[in-house]
Amino acid sequence: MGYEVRTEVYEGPFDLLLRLIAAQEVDVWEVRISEIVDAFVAETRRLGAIDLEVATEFLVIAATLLELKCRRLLPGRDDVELEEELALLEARDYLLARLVEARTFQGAAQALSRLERAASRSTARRAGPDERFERCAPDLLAGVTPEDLLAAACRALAARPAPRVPTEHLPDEEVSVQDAIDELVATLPGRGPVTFRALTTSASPAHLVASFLALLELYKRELVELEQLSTFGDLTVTWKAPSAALQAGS
Amino acid sequence: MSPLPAEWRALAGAVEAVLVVATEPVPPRMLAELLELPVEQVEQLCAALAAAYEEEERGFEIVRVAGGYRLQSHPAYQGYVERFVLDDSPQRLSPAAMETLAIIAYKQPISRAQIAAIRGVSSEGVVRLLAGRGYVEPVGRDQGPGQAVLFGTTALFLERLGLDSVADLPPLGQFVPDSAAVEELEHVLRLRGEE
Amino acid sequence: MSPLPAEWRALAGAVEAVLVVATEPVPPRMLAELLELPVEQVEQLCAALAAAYEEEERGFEIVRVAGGYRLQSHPAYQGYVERFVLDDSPQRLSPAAMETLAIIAYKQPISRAQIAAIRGVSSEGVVRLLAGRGYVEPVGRDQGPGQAVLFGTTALFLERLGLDSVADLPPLGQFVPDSAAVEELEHVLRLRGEE
Repeated sequence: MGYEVRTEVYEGPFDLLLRLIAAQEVDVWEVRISEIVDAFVAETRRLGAIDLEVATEFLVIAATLLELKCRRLLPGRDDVELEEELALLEARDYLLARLVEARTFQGAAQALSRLERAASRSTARRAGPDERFERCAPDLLAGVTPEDLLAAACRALAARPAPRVPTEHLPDEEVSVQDAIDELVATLPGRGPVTFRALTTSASPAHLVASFLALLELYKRELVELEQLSTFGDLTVTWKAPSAALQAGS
Repeated sequence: MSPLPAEWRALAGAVEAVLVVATEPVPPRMLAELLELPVEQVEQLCAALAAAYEEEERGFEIVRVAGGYRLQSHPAYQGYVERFVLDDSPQRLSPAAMETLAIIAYKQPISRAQIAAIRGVSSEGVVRLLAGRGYVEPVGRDQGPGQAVLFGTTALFLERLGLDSVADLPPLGQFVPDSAAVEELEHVLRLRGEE
Repeated sequence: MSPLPAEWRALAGAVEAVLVVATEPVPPRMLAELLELPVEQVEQLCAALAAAYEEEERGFEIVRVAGGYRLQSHPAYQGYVERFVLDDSPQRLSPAAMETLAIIAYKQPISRAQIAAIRGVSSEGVVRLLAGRGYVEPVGRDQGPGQAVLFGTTALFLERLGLDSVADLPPLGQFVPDSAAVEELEHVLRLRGEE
C-alpha cells in the first residue's frame, strides 16, 4: 500500500493554534510553546505516523511563534536590526492572515453543517415512474450481452490499483561509487590529461553521477588534479599519484 | 381546503410524508403502526385523502396496489409523464452505470457504500437510475451497524440479458485478483504497450 | 381549495404528475418544454404550488434544489419518515472534512495544493473521502505548470445542503472574524514595544 496518513481527525496546526489562543486568551508572551509542541507530538503519536507536510507546516508556525516570543523576552529593541524587525513583522502578518483565513473557513464549515442538518430533515421522493411507464423509456440493456457485463465487472474491479510512484523509467543497474573509483584507478594512470567527457562518453546517467562522485573522492585523496577553465566547461582530469599511493591512502 | 375533517389534517400529513418517500406500496398495517391508529381508521384516512386528491384534480393519486398504498401520477396526466420519462431517459447505459450494474450483478447483495468503495466514487445517482429502470432492487439490509440497504439484480435484468439465473453469468473467477496482482498486471500491460 | 388560480389547476396537475415520477430535481427549463410555457411562468407556478402545500400543511413540499424542483417529505413529519425509512444517509462529515468541503465550495475550481495551503495540512485523504461521497469531483486542470487537477462541488452536494446553486451559499464575508477577533489574534502575535 502507498504512503498514507489519515488526517481527517487532525485539523491542522492553524486549528490547533486557534484553539489554543481561544482557550488561553493570552498573548504570545504567555503562550506556552512547549504545550503546543506536546499537543502536536501527542497527536502524531496517536496517528502513528508522521506526515511530512503536516510536520513542516507545524515547524514553520512553532518557529515563528518562538521567534516572536524571543523578541518579546529581549530587554529592548535597540539591538534589533531594522531588517530583522521587518522580517519579523512580515512573519507575523503572514501568520495572522492565515489564522484569519483558517477561522473564516471554520465558520463557513459550521454554516454548511447547519444547512446539511436542516436539509436532512426532509427526504426526497425517489420512487420513479411506476410499471405503467416501463415501456416509455428505451431499454438500456438492448444489445448488452453477459460478456459485456463481465468486461465491465473486470474494468470496475481492476480499475483502482493502489497509488504508486512509477519506477519503470529508472534503470535497474546498480552503480556504486566504489566501482567507479576502481574503474578510474584502472584507467587513469599513465594516460595523461583527459577530459571527464571523454572518460564517460558511453556512460548511463547513473554511471555518470557515480564517476563524478568517484572523481571528487580521488581529488580529495589528492590522487588527481582537476581543472575547469570556464563555468560548465570541460573538466580536465590529470592523474598525479603513483598507483602505490592509492593502496597506502586507502 | 380539502374535504378532509380538520382534525385529520396532521394524520393525513403523516400519510402523505410516508407515501412521498416510499418506493414500494405501503401496507395499511405498517401505516397503522406508524400512526398508532387502528387499521380500519388508516384505511378510512387513505380513502378520504384519495377522494380529496381526486376532487382537487391533483396530478397524483393514491391507489391501493400490491397490498399497499402508493402515490403515483394521475392517469389524466399520462401524456406529460410519458414525455418526461422519454426525455429524461438516457438512450444507453453509460460506462459508469454499466460498471455499477456489473458490480451489483457479481457481488450481490451489496450496499451503496461497498459499490462506492470498489468504484472509488459515489454511485448513488447511478444506483438510483438502475433501480428506477427495474434492473436492480433493494433485497435486504446489512446486519451490521447502519443497516445499509443491500441491492441485487431483478428478474427483468435476467430476462433482458437472456439468463436463467445469476449463476449463469460468465464466471468472474480468474478476474478477481487482489489489488497487488492487478497492479502487477497493469504494470506489465503498460510496459508492453510502450515497447 | 388551494389558493392557486383555477385556470392553473391543470398545469399544476401536470407539474405534480411529473414531480411524483422524477428521481432527480427537475430543471424549470424541462418543465417549461413539457408544459409549453415560458420558464418564468413555470417558476411562478411552482412557487405558487409550493406555497399552497405549505398553507395546506401537506406532508410533502416542493423545494428548489440543485437547479430544479423536487418533491420531498415536509420536515414537520420527520419523525414518521425516520421511523419508516431506516436511516440510509451516510455518516456525518468530520469538522476537518466539512472545512475542506467549505474551502472547495467557496474557492472552486481549486487544486489539492491550494486547499492544503489554506488548511495548513495535506488534504489528500480528505479530498478523496469527499470525492468518494460524491460531494466533489475533478472539474478540470490548472493551466500552469504541473497541470494540477482542480476540484469543484457536485449536484449531489447541492442536494445534500438543500441549495439551488453555489451562488446560494451564505456569503463568505460573514464568516471573516470581526475586528475584535482579529485584534485578539493580532494581540497574540504582537511584538514587544508596540503596545
